[in-house]
Amino acid sequence: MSKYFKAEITDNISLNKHFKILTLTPQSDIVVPQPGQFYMLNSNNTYDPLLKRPFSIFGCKNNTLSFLYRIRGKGTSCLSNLRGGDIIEVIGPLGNNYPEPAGDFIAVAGGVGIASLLPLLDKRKNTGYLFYGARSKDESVMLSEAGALSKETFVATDDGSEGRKGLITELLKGFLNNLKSEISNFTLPIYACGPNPMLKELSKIARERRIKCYVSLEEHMACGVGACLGCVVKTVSGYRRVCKEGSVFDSEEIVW
Amino acid sequence: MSKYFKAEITDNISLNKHFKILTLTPQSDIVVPQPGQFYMLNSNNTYDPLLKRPFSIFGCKNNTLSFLYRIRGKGTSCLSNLRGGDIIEVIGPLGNNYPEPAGDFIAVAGGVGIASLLPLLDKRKNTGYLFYGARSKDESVMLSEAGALSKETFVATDDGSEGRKGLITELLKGFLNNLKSEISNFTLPIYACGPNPMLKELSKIARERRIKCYVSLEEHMACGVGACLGCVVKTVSGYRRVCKEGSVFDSEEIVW
Amino acid sequence: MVNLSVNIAGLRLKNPIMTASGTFGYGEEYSEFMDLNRLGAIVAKGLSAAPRQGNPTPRIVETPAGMLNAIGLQNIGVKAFIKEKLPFLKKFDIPVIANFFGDSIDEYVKAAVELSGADGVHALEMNISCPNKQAGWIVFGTDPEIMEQVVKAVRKETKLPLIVKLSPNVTDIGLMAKVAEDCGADAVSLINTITGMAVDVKSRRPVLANNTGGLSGPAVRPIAVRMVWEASKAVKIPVIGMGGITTAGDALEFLIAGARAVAVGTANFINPTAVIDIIDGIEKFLTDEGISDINEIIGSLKIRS
Amino acid sequence: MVNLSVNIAGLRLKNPIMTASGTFGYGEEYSEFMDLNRLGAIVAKGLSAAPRQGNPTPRIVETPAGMLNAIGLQNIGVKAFIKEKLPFLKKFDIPVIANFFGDSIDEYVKAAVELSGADGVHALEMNISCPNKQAGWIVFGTDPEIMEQVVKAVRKETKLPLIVKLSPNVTDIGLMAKVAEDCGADAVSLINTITGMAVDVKSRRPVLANNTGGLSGPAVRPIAVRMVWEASKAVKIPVIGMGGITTAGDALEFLIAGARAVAVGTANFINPTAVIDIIDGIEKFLTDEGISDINEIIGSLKIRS
Ligand SMILES: Cc1cc2nc3c(=O)[nH]c(=O)nc-3n(C[C@H](O)[C@H](O)[C@H](O)COP(=O)(O)OP(=O)(O)OC[C@H]3O[C@@H](n4cnc5c(N)ncnc54)[C@H](O)[C@@H]3O)c2cc1C
Ligand SMILES: Cc1cc2nc3c(=O)[nH]c(=O)nc-3n(C[C@H](O)[C@H](O)[C@H](O)COP(=O)(O)OP(=O)(O)OC[C@H]3O[C@@H](n4cnc5c(N)ncnc54)[C@H](O)[C@@H]3O)c2cc1C
Ligand SMILES: Cc1cc2nc3c(=O)[nH]c(=O)nc-3n(C[C@H](O)[C@H](O)[C@H](O)COP(=O)(O)O)c2cc1C
Ligand SMILES: Cc1cc2nc3c(=O)[nH]c(=O)nc-3n(C[C@H](O)[C@H](O)[C@H](O)COP(=O)(O)O)c2cc1C
Ligand code: FES
Ligand code: FES
Repeated sequence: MSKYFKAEITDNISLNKHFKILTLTPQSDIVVPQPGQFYMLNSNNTYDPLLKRPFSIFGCKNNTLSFLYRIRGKGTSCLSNLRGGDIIEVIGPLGNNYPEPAGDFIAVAGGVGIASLLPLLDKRKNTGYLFYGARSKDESVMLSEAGALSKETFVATDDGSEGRKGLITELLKGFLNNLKSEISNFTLPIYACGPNPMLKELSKIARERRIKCYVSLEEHMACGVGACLGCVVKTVSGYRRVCKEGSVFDSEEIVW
Repeated sequence: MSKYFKAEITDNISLNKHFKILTLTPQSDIVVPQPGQFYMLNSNNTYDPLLKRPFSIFGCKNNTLSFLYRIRGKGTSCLSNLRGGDIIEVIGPLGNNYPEPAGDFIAVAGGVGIASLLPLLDKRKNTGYLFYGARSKDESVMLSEAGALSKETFVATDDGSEGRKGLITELLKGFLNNLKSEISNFTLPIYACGPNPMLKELSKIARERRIKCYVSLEEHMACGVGACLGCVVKTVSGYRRVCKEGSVFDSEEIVW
Repeated sequence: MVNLSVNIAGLRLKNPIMTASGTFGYGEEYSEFMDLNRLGAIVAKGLSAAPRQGNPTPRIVETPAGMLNAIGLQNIGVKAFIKEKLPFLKKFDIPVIANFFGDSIDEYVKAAVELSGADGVHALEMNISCPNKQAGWIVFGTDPEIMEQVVKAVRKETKLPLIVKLSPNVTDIGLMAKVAEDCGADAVSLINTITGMAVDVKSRRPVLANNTGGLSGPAVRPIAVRMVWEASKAVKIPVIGMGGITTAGDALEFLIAGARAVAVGTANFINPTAVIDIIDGIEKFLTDEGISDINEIIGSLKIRS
Repeated sequence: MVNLSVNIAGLRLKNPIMTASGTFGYGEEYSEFMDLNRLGAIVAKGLSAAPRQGNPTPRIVETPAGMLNAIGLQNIGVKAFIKEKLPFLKKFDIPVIANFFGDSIDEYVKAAVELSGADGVHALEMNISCPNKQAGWIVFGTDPEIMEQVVKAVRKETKLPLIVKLSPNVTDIGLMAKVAEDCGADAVSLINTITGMAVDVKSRRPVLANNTGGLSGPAVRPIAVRMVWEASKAVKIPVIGMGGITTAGDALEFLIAGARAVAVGTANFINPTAVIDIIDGIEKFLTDEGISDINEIIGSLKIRS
């Protein structure tokens, strides 16, 4: 069940040059989102940009919704110009959600992918091992907040300015290799959101170790509700809509 | 001589539901505008709205430019959303200007046409007879400010909520009929800005009495600099560009 | 009370607002946002006799006030549509128009025949903006002769109201509308998307995996209004207008220019209740203007001379 | 240092950025905003043998990310151009391309001959998006045969480089480009505006006094890029691309798709220094990408298969 509603911007705070958190207050009743779901947001009321943009639910408290976003192109630039009191139109929550972990789990966030995973870490406090990879210290936003919700936190950055230098998937491999054998497979599933190459590598790691791995995918979207067929991903059973059958998929289903 | 420059919004104040005053600070040297000239302003940095919109110079003080505008459609709505600190792009000053009156003069403003005439009243303080017509009290904005700069002020509104009920051109006719004969023709020229039917009526009044009459015309504009030929008006010597040969024309030149 | 109902090709529509094929899924997708019973008609995603998997991604890219799509006509096929999707649509009291296509005349006929036999399909819309594999991949709808063949072939095999959906990628849209009429179409609809391309300058590759795509959205509206006007002057059968309709005002432009009904496409993506807002907006406009029947508006354009 | 210069039809351009006819006046209008010497070439407002007064107003209306214009080809006529405008343009060290048109073959030839005799005109651009009064007002550029007649007639009478400016209102732009090439054109330029219409719903009249107008601006860019790509595949002569170019990135899309030069039109209205910003932006792009010659970019599109 998803809705189309208007919402008033509560605030739009800069974390640094590239990242902001948008908080909004819906002007009508909403459906409570689950971790992994997303919303389509517009950033102004003109025809340019034309389409809404998808953003993962980052927080839902006291009848406000918040989104953590990175300024990339036209749409997110316009979004970053919104100010308290502005009204925008929102569709959501959309898509499926992360299947609830039965016990402890691994969360692998690549950059702004943390936006999608933090609600899961929050819901299952102190049961998630957080692996957070980013380009640099600057780009590992919300690290301490996410870390505080996690059982243990591992960080890697491309330039070594935060945590280990290198790929987060390498850190994860080390961790998995050191795991006691009784923890395995379904008892410690992976939940991941981030750039495609990272997800692809995770799917390999998971397959080799027969670990369940859920990935949240990104595709360009027009409608967000399953109508346009614009956002498909190739799966073992043909093209599937990221906005409808996803964005969370079992990594085994994806034709990488 | 006109320029293309960026300017920072200083403020954007509402006079009432329909009218606002936008003040901006150019970020580079400007050319000082003359009463009757105009600027092309954009209202956001996207392709919608696409074209800049023309606005008469309303004030130029302490290196700021101000514009009095009425919220009409898309462009002016966007303009009304601008806030202090926003940057916009501006072309101007453009067009010709009101020829400077030799002595006393008559200024006839229809509604927001006051924006164009107030700088003239200001420049030639207490030498202008102001005739101000508007739909209602609400719409006769800046009346007291303009009145304070004028020798005498006459007001008419459609609904009689301010000044006389009726057309401002009727008030003007009465005034002219009562004028002592020594004041006439070139000694008391008319300067007018407002809706076309008003200007047409003024041109008749002026012709009958052999008074010089200068009208500032409006046409839809794309470029504002004379390049597109979009904004022409029919004159006795063919089509002329409102943005270049105008916007101020001798009413005798216009084919009404 | 204002009358909004119009007749098209033997169908009575509650109001002249339909959904554009491919932008409203099979109806289900938007049913949680509105009561589908309010629509004038529903036009479903384009169907082929056999299922199609469509193009790789990227399939869509935004352009100024528009978007390019190259979905590649992904669909579940006529049989699955009838079995899996039609039962849902039959629950509503509105005409269901099945949009279909093929890459050969045989494929067109096959799809049309199967759809005509299905209970709950009230009319057919034939998308002729597809390449003909038997004629060097020339798009059916861009060559009057090839178009004639396929429309005639389909017309012979179905008794359902037949709407021919014209391609805008032609020199003379009036001529194409006339060909459709002469071949027995009950209505024409237009415009389908206009072929376009976007280039990624860094990689120097087309953005879309399919190289080119179809332009839709507000950007195309002035072209669409002009073509609807030309087509409605050229034929006596009803014209269904579309292309960039986003507001009630946009829809009215098409109706005034000669469309007896209109379809809303890309706007659904931006506003999932766009069709409802447009219906309400048209009703309000007519009330405000003191017009009691939508049919007074249709084709009422006063040309300037 | 990056090489930006390109050769078109025997002209050497400092850089591939020109102005689009009708959007840059006769050069003077924008000369206070920039040094015209920086331009690749200047294309002046379309000229006819005799002066034309053009259409009544409204002549322009904004549309989503675009505009419709129906100026009606108002111009001072070839003779006045040569006498009053050319002396100003001759002061600059850039090729001056005179755009011209007619409503009969004779008119075209007359304008071409007079312009060819003028010192300071370096090339001719022939606008064939005009109706032919001798052939039932069919637009020259939408019928291959009528187009052939007029291009051949002009070609015979001028030795100046001849650019044929194609109409986008056709089914097959590649074919039209080929016809121009076969008739002896030295280059083709495209796209001219796309015919469109806007309706004022209150008065139920077309917004433009001319009923229809030509659509330009960012809205048309995807269509223009596609057509430039198709045309450049169809001919060996250089293609000059235009339609919605507003940024250096837009210009690069056209160059990559196959245009050897590009023209900036509607963007001038929004940003009077658009051409300069685009030239600078292209130079920066090439520098950043480590490309030393613009010619490496031209036609470098890697089609996806
Ligand atoms: C389900 C889902 C959830 C998302 N959640 C978040 C989030 O919580 N925070 C966040 O910052 N971003 C998130 N994204 C990505 C976000 O949607 C894009 O960054 C945004 O659409 C870019 O818009 P733009 O207009 O600024 O960029 P554009 O100008 O459209 O493009 C700029 C760059 O971004 C890329 N891009 C554009 N759209 C997408 C897209 N949908 N997916 C991937 N790349 C894209 C383009 O290819 C281009 O390289 C999510 C995407 C999806 C599909
Ligand atoms: C030289 C000149 C000086 C002007 N000075 C002022 C001024 O100081 N203050 C002010 O409030 N307005 C002024 N105007 C009018 C102003 O430009 C228009 O109100 C504005 O462009 C409307 O833009 P919009 O996008 O809000 O309206 P649109 O959505 O474009 O149109 C809304 C309505 O405004 C009309 N309109 C649009 N553009 C123009 C235009 N250029 N001229 C006349 N009507 C138009 C339309 O026909 C329509 O009825 C001036 C116009 C000109 C030509
Ligand atoms: C994503 C998408 C998919 C489409 N699929 C189809 C289709 O399957 N069959 C068809 O006839 N038209 C299809 N169209 C064209 C639309 O029905 C419509 O003709 C066009 O988009 C113009 O209307 P609009 O500007 O309101 O979107 C599609 C359009 C879009 C944007
Ligand atoms: C106001 C205006 C006037 C134009 N006049 C001419 C003209 O006289 N001759 C011509 O060949 N093209 C003319 N054009 C077409 C442009 O040269 C150009 O082909 C078209 O606008 C597409 O480019 P753009 O989208 O960058 O504007 C005109 C365009 C506009 C907007
Ligand atoms: S975005 Fe339209 S189907 Fe997913
Ligand atoms: S607005 Fe372009 S010539 Fe006046």
